[in-house]
Amino acid sequence: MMVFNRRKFLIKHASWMLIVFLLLVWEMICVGFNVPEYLFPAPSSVWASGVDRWQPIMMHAWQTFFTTLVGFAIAVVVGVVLGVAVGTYPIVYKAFYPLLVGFNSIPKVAFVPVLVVWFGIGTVPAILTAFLISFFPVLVNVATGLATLEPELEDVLRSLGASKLDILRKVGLPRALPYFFASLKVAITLAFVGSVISETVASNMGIGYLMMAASSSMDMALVFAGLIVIGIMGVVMYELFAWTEKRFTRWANRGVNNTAI
Amino acid sequence: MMVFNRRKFLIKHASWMLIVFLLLVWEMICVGFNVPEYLFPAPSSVWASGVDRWQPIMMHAWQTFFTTLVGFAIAVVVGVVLGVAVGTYPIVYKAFYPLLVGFNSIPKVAFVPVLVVWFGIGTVPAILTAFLISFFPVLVNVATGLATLEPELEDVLRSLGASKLDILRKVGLPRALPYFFASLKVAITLAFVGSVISETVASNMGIGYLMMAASSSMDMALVFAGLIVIGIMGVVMYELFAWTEKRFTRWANRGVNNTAI
Amino acid sequence: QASTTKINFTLDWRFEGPSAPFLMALDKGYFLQEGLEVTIDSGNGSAGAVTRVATGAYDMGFADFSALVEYAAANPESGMQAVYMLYNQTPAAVFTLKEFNINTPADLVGKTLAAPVFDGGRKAWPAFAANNDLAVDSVTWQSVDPAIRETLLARRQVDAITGFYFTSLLNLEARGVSLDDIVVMPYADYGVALYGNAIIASQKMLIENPEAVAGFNRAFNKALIETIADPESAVKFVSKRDPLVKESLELRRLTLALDAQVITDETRTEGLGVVTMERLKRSIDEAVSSFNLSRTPTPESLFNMAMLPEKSTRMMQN
Amino acid sequence: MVFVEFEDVSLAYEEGGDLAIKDISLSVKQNEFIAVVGPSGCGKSTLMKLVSGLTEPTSGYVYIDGRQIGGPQKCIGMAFQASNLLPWRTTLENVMLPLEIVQPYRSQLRRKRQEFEAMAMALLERVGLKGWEHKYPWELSGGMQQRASICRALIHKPQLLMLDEPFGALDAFTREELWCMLQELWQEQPFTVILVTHDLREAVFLADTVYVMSKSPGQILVKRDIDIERPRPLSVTYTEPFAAQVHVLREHIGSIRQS
Amino acid sequence: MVFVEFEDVSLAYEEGGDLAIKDISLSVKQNEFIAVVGPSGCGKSTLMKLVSGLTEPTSGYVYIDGRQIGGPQKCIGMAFQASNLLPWRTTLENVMLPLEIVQPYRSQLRRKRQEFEAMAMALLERVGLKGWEHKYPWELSGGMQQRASICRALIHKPQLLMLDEPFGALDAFTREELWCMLQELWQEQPFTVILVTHDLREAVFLADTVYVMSKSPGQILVKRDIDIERPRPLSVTYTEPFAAQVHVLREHIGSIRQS
Ligand SMILES: Nc1ncnc2c1ncn2[C@@H]1O[C@H](COP(=O)(O)OP(=O)(O)OP(=O)(O)O)[C@@H](O)[C@H]1O
Ligand SMILES: Nc1ncnc2c1ncn2[C@@H]1O[C@H](COP(=O)(O)OP(=O)(O)OP(=O)(O)O)[C@@H](O)[C@H]1O
Ligand SMILES: [Mg+2]
Ligand SMILES: [Mg+2]
Repeated sequence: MMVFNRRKFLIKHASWMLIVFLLLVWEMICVGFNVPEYLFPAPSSVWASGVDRWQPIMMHAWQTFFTTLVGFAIAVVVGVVLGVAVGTYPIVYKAFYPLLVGFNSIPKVAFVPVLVVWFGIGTVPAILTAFLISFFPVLVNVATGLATLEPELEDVLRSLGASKLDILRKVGLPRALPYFFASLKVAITLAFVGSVISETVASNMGIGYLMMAASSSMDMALVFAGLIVIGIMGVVMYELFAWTEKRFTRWANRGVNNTAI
Repeated sequence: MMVFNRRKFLIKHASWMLIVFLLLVWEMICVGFNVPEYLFPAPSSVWASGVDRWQPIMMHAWQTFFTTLVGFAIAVVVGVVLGVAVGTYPIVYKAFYPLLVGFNSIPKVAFVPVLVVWFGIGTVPAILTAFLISFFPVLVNVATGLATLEPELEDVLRSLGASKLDILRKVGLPRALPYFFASLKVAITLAFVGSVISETVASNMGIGYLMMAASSSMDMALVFAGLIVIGIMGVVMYELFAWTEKRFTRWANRGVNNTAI
Repeated sequence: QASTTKINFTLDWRFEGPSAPFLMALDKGYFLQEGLEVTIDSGNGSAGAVTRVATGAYDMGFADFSALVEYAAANPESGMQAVYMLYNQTPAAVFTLKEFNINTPADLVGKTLAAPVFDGGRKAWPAFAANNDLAVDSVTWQSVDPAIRETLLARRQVDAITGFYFTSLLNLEARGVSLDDIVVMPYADYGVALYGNAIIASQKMLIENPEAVAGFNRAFNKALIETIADPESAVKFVSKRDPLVKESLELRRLTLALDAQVITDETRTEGLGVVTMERLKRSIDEAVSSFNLSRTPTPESLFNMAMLPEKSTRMMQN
Repeated sequence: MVFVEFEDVSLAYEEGGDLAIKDISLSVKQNEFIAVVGPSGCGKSTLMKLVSGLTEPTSGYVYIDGRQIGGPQKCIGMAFQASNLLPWRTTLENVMLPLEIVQPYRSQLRRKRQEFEAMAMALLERVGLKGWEHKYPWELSGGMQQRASICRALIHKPQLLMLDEPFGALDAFTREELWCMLQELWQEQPFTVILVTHDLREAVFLADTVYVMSKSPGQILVKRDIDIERPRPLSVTYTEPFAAQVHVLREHIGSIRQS
Repeated sequence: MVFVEFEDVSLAYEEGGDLAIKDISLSVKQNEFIAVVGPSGCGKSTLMKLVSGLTEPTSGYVYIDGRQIGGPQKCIGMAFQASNLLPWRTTLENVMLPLEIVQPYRSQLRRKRQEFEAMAMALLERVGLKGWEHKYPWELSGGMQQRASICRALIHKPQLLMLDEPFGALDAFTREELWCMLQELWQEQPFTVILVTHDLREAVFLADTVYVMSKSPGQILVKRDIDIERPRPLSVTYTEPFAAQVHVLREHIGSIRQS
């Protein structure tokens, strides 16, 4: 019983302990090898800098969070719609998929200047960049989830004379949910990357701008504080998805140890 | 019969026709709205520029292709290994997943300077960036594929007294293959993005460098030629995966119209 | 006030010390007094600023004059013009370390220099080389992001770098290189005639509302004079706009820029913001040959003297 | 009044491959109860798929209610051989599925959800699944899953009910109870039934007509009318005429195996 | 020589929830052939899972060969109620699966692949699947899948064979053929068998001992030895003693339903 509880305790708190451990290692490396601050600041100085500039960091973080969420929301909608189209219609699959893959191999940062010309600098290009960078994983996973639907389950609905749309709603999408949630985890991280990158290129606001400004005033600790804030926001969003996933895909995760997912 | 063939024909050639169509639209918009070349060059001038600079483009493209493939290969290996760990051990899942999500929300371009200082300018940072940016989708999808394994199938192996490793090899991984292939499509595009971005930051070679050089001399047609070469390489890699996928996951795609996948 | 004119203005880079006069003019209402409603956005390099103004996304901007030359050579009918030359000399410079024993341009032969491909200093290297009797290909270039070139020099991974005088000097200092160890070869001191950054205005603005452009210049000029007189208080407008900046650092950047780029023999006699047509022509020629341009724009087409404020208002009090 | 009609239907799963069923012609009258028996792999499930329009014949025609089938039909209730319950729905939700798809229930679902749920619960209780309504399919035993899937086929009172070995995983007593239930439902409000089974007693007890299929490729070998009068109580299964019918069918199937 | 032993075993799938089986004690001798019968949902499949170590009892102990079970066992062949063939493997590859896992076959697989494949082919032929070896499971009919899954349980000659309603989807004749095949195999080289079935004739024909389970939560109600002498030809099923045994069991199960 004792052992069992310890294992549960470990699993529950593993995340924190690992973070603390990694921070310690990082600090030790920085101090031990005398890594110069302008290259890779130690966590302690990152922390100091973060506390020091708490207010502006929060303001910029809020901006980034907002743009990311909007871009991500658009990406999810567009990704699901295109994913459904690609996963359902062979002709769409054949016609669009290669193009989409080609398009997604291109760094989105190349489009930011064009977006700026059309929409000015600031929020809109950041939202669009976040969208452009993050819809593809959703699309691919939804399409794959639909394409790998067991025909037996589809037949259940087909035998009822259900329309294509009904089949999609009642079996296609539920079956694709595990795929969808997996893609959300990837997409949200990419959305953050997208909005931050756009902000570094064209914005007066947001963590991306903060990082550029900090690095041009050679304040690497602040740059890293910005990075860490982004990371934390990513984790928060992830936890949200993990929680939703747990509710919606229990059937798919029934095989795994309860503690796992 | 006639109709059937036309449909098949359409599906087969949809991709090319769409590309030609899009190029035409693009050309027409550029010419019609008089979009200035330095903002968004027309396909004709991109083509001219590409033909003109064929040799240097090919050289740089080859460099990018190589770094991308190496980075991508590492990413696939690391992604699968970590994905297996995350999908199999609840403690790894709890401990590492949030951290990984946080890490992946950070633009990898922020690490390039550090990589450059450690590994010098050129190929190694590009490979590492491609790796860092592209392992995460593989990890997430493999982990999800394993976590959603039907316990019934697992039981088949467990009843034979199979070891965890055996179960993984004989059911876990085959069952996760559709997930894996979906992630490859995302990962390869990210790998291209990663190496190109790293090249724009610090390299004397590769399409990323070419684009920076071209844009610094305001030769946007060449920049776009570079982008398109990247896109084409992405499509080539995608076709490779699609072909492999077709061979390996026929069982999962059995429901879909033959022509689809 | 009857009606105000809206002006979108883009800087060449982020809010730093040298943007103080712009922000001061905005904050103190000098633009408003001229009937202008100005918004100022940070930028992403001179080329980007030129493109932004060229496409009409912005009405006016602050960019390297050479970038304008390059742009005008490729797009003769764009009609964009510089209207106020803030940096009388190009801020580009070669930086190296004392310990490398590089003291004259001739010592650079065979060395490795790091800079982004779009760096002003790197692009103008042929002019520098020509003025100092070096072959253009006598050095090896290493392409890096602006953020790491000073790091590479500080870690002795390259022999020299090119960069803007006031930026690279401070960056090197922040990487623990003491001022005494640094050798600087400003392009301007080695015969390069290139002008530096100027305020540019779009053709549309210049044709439809030249009065607004002139008003912008007047307001800016007023702020610049005050900035030169009292940089300490001027830099406060930067930190007010962007709380992230370190005031002390930006103050140094500002004074470095003012001392080296703004206050020169030419501006002392001719006044701030102005160019001399003879040097402008040389500057354009140098840019054209350095950048390998196919056309040589005329000086008159690129700089609009008519927009400058009264000369008396442009003279610095000593 | 022919309801389902097969006209020289053949089907090969792979283009140019072996035939799964070959030249089948049969007709089912409205409200007739037919049973199909035959050796394993002879094409009984394939026949079901053809009726429901899930697959198209390679040659020949299938008509339902006089119209040629060009895709899935709207008036059908089908219990598959594998129960095919949707794993993300509870048993009750699985049973309710047809009501979400088929008219007129579909458009009434919002208003009458309570009523429909009660209907589904009553049906589940009849097959002995009271108390399991809110369990997921993977929490049910094999026989329970099968019973839930029968409920799903019945809930929307289809004109044509198709049952593919619906009682295979049930013990003899549960099975007989469900026979009686099915017969009652059918007599209360008649509909057409096609039943695939391996249990000859089941076929004889329930059906008006029994078709015997040959080994693969499946053909109809024998059509046999069961003239035992209705309603048939369970006790009829112990009577002589019943045993005789079963025996005849058994002989037929036995002779197929020899050939 | 007891091989499998249950000691007061109970199991609840959810912690603190309803018991699926309750206080089961039984022992199976080495090379004994037992059959378990009982109403649908009474816990027969659960019992199988406990023997094979796929689930752990909530209380009580299960021993195999004298050792307490602490996880999946290595000497077992199991045919699941749903055939659970791996969809990415052909029928032959599915049948070969145990040889890739279980020693000593595993280490010999490289050298003797040809031989093992021939073994698997022979077994498939015996259950009537010749010609289907290279088809995927989803290209087989329900009964064919079930037969393939029986082959998978047998291929590695396990010490303990567990069959969960293995013949449910087969027609009477195929079923009887497989009865005989199983009996032959068992007599050639004896092993322990636990068979779950709903067919009382099957239980009586094959088993040494038949256990009757109660309604959920499953308990052992009756243990009945079948003393018909071996080998039992198919014709024995028409004899009086056989019919009597079946009848008794039927009565028992019938009485369970009343209660
Ligand atoms: N999806 C499929 N692809 C290819 N062949 C198939 C497919 N489904 C069935 N078959 C083949 O068609 C034939 C008939 O199969 P069917 O499932 O109709 O048999 P059945 O009469 O229902 O058998 P059972 O009683 O075992 O369920 C078999 O030979 C089978 O292998
Ligand atoms: N995975 C599970 N989770 C929760 N409950 C389960 C699970 N599997 C079975 N049960 C429950 O345990 C009880 C016994 O199920 P089991 O599958 O052992 O029945 P069975 O005797 O095999 O029935 P059948 O003859 O219908 O196959 C049932 O009430 C069932 O609902
Ligand atoms: Mg069948
Ligand atoms: Mg069972």
